[in-house]
Amino acid sequence: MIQESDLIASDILYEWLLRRGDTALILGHRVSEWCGHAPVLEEDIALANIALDLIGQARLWLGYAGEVEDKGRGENELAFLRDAWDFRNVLLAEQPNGDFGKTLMRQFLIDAWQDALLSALKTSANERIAEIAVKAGKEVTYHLDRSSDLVIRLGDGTQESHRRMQAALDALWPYAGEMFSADAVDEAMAAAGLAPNPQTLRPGWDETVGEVFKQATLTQPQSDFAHKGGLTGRHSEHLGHLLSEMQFLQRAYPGAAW
Amino acid sequence: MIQESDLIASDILYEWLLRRGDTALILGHRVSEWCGHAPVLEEDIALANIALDLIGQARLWLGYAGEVEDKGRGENELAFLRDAWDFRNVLLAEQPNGDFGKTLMRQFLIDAWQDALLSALKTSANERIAEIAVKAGKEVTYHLDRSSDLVIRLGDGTQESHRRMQAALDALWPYAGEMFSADAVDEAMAAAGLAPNPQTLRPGWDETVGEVFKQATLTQPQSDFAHKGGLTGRHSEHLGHLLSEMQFLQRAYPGAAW
Amino acid sequence: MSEEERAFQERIDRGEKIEPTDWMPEGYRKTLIRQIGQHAHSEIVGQLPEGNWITRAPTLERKVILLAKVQDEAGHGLYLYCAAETLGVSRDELIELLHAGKMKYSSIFNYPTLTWADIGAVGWLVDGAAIMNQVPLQRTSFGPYSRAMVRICKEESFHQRQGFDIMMKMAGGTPEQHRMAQDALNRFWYPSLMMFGPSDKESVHSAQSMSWKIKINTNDELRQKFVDQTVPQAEYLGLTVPDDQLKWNQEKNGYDFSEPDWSEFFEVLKGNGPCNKERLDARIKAWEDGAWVRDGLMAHADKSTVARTAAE
Amino acid sequence: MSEEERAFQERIDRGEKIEPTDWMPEGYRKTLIRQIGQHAHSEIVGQLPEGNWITRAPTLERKVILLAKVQDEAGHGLYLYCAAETLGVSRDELIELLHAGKMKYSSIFNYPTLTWADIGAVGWLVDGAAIMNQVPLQRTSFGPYSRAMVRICKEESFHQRQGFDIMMKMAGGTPEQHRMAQDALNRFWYPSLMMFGPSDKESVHSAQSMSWKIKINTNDELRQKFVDQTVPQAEYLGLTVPDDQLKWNQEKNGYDFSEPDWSEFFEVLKGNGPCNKERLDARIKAWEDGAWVRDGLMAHADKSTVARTAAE
Repeated sequence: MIQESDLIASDILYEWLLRRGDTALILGHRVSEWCGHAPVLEEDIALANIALDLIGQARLWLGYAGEVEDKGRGENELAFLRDAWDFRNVLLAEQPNGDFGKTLMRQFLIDAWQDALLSALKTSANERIAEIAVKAGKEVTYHLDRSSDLVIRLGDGTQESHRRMQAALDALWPYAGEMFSADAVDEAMAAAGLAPNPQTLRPGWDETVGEVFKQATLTQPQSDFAHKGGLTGRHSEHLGHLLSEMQFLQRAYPGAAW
Repeated sequence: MIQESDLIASDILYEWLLRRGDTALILGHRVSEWCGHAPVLEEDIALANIALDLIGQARLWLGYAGEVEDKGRGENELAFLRDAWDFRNVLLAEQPNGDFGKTLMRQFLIDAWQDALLSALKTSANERIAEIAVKAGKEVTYHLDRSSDLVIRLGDGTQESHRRMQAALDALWPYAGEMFSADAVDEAMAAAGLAPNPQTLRPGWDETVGEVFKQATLTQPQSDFAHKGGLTGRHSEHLGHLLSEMQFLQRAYPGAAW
Repeated sequence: MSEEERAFQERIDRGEKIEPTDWMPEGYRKTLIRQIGQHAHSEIVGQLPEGNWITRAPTLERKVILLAKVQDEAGHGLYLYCAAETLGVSRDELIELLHAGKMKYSSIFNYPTLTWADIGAVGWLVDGAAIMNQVPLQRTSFGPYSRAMVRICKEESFHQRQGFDIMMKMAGGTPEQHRMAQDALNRFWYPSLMMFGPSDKESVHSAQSMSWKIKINTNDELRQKFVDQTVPQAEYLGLTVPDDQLKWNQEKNGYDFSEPDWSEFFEVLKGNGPCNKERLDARIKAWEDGAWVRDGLMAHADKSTVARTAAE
Repeated sequence: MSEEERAFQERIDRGEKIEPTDWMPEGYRKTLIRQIGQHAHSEIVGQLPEGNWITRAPTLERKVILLAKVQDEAGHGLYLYCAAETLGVSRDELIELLHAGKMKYSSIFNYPTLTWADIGAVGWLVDGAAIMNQVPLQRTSFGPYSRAMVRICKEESFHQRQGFDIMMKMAGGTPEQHRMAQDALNRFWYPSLMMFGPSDKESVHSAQSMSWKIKINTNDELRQKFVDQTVPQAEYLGLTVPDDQLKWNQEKNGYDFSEPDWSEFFEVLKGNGPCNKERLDARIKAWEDGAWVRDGLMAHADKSTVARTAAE
């Protein structure tokens, strides 16, 4: 069996795992904020389910990250005892829910990316990564089916639903590019055969979302401008507020077991 | 000079001081949430000013409470390191801002009460209380002038502004009664000549707000029902969320000086 | 009693299930719609007090468990609305009645969840009381309701165990955690007792409902059973039930206990609970904010039908 | 140049103040409206990044100081809108131009405040740069603008000291606090240098504005002055200015330093800064949500006028 330590420095792997875990965690947290407030009961169920899947995935990635870091931190220490600048989620994940259309569009853009990423990770030379990718991949494929379907139905629904979906797309598009940006961490992971270079995922993603937008009668923005920083810890103002809530109990009662 | 310790048990005085300090702190916090989002620039200024006054008052009350408690806790330990159940503010203070009308109505109902209370406290047998009451009283009298004036102008403005002010009054009225409830703490304070029994403030308050509502063409709700619990630490669900934000830095970086 | 009514009662007495297409008295239908609808509404509104702590769950595992629980509850709401729909009332009609204040949901959800221990107490006490009410309803006479109850009870008892597990951690944790656990018990004890409703002596509908097997046990029977089951659990947790009068009564082989303050119960029912307005406002806001989504989905479905028809 | 224009320029050259009722060239008026309006908008939008930390200020004293500062800034906005109004444009017109994207505010406020140290850095660097710009403007040729600047500069220098005080606490605090302080300097250094605008060589309006004394110093002069003032302060704090090229130049008696990335400047100006959309959306939302308040106050004022007139 190949040890990941043979393939890559542990700090690079750790950093990369945080990007996976934090993105799942923060997006899952945002989705969970909907609890009890969805537009229709079926969506209450679906949103709870997606949040549950995502936080489940976060546990796998962060648990592994903690092992790789090897400083005795587990999923909970990583989730609840880091401040914003140590989080490595993409900015898109932390964007506020807005209306249901914005939440849905955020989910769709990320689902399509996660689906491509996890699909590639199934053949990672790192067994743990491949294992997690198989498990998470099944869930995310379902998420993508659902979000594609809803984007199409609401994009091509009433004038009002079309308007809201287009507004959501326009507002979130500048946050899509970060998902495909590559830095030294990504390049090292790719070189070691542990993960795809994110840039290689873009053409497939473009095709997936392009096809959905067409069916949804939505106009894909032309701008290439992309907000960046989340993957290296430079976040929007939103993340700090999210964390102050998420981390309250662990911060206020240090050392307690729950 | 009479020592307050001659007049009353320190735990009762402490409890009573927390009620003053926490109400000012939590209301001030709520008002400060408006920063940069007021309907008109003059109100941005006024709201910042009111928040500033209230938090200033909280510092005086909580600072004194810390001395009375005599466990080495100052204003910051009391503000930032107690959880919700140890807060003693009236429930009205922690109610969410809602629209400007709701914020204004909450302020008016509390201003009219604080004004009466502080006015009575100027003659407290406890010098510190009397001193604080003199200083805070001036500020609160100005707050009451402003909020009365605005309630009248918006109550008797457009149909829409009238509707919103009436809705605010109807929603908040059930939280007014708590300000005049009296328990053993209040009775002990009153018996010692340190503070009025809150019940005695009601008739004057009724007159003040009744006159303003008349001029504002607002209908005062008839119900006597009053939500209670804030003064004894049984709060609404809102306070915990407020504190998770307010206390974040002190919780996340224990022991740091700022 | 008419011939039909007599035959209907005999079917029930024989333990047969009534199905939606069977003849049934109007009162039976109405009572069931009210009861199932209120139960469905309770599942939906019940998401809110728990949702209040999802974003603050103290560990990722607890967060996942709570999400799964809330998801189950929304699912229960769905089964129950479906069961009600078989009686000729739509989900939207029921929701509109809820929003108009013309239908109730369980008053327990008008109490706030103030600490993490409350999430434990809701599972342990509130779900515990709910199960006590629901287990007998698996044998209720109306088929769809009975079948929904079978599924629901299985999941609810799982939730109750999870709630008790939280209470164990909290009661046996740090002094602050123990204090939270005791505080939660103090606040939820009497409201949980109220969940069984006032003494049957006060209730006019009970006799009819019992003969229809819409109601199986009396409120007082169930309340006694709940107390008898819960007090030893509280003792096991090292928590004190907030009732000075609580005492084992050897003779009746059960506990003597204080009645809840029924004036509080009626106040909450009237709308004066700590969270009535917030809960209903939150649901109405969700419904209104979501109108464009429901309209959009409907419009798309219509377009698709037209497209399919044209293609045929 | 017409006779009037010549006389106008001579008044300015003599150091006389131009008052609102005096004759002035259209270009002078327009440039001033743009400049004062943008300055006013900056004060208003500038509340938002600081407001982001008011609810999380780490001590009550810090919270009070920050509230007072933000209140001052709203006050500055008020003076400046008043100064602009003397030129024949209303506050509401200016605000509408802002909301329509037809007027700018200082790009620095399109950067987020991510830690408490950012509040220090905003005071130290952003207010520091603003003062550097504003002190000479106390001598600007337009009377109302000049007088507004006198009041504003006094308060701003107070704010800058408070910001520096926060930085001292942070830089000299725990390792995490020091890290926050360094991180804040890293993020705010170049955006602060950008506050002086691109090199004057690039700027077409500069020469005219300088002869009108609407602009007193060149952008490069002020930037150099800011760097020379700030670098020793950073050293005093034990923080590292994020510029490898930074070096004392004995010959010019000032620092050599790297230019900011002007492509970033123009991107932010175009709307692609980290917070452009959020800042403008927040202001538009405040304005729209507040429409009923402004309408209500107006309606009441009208009623009162009618009532007074009738009573006379």
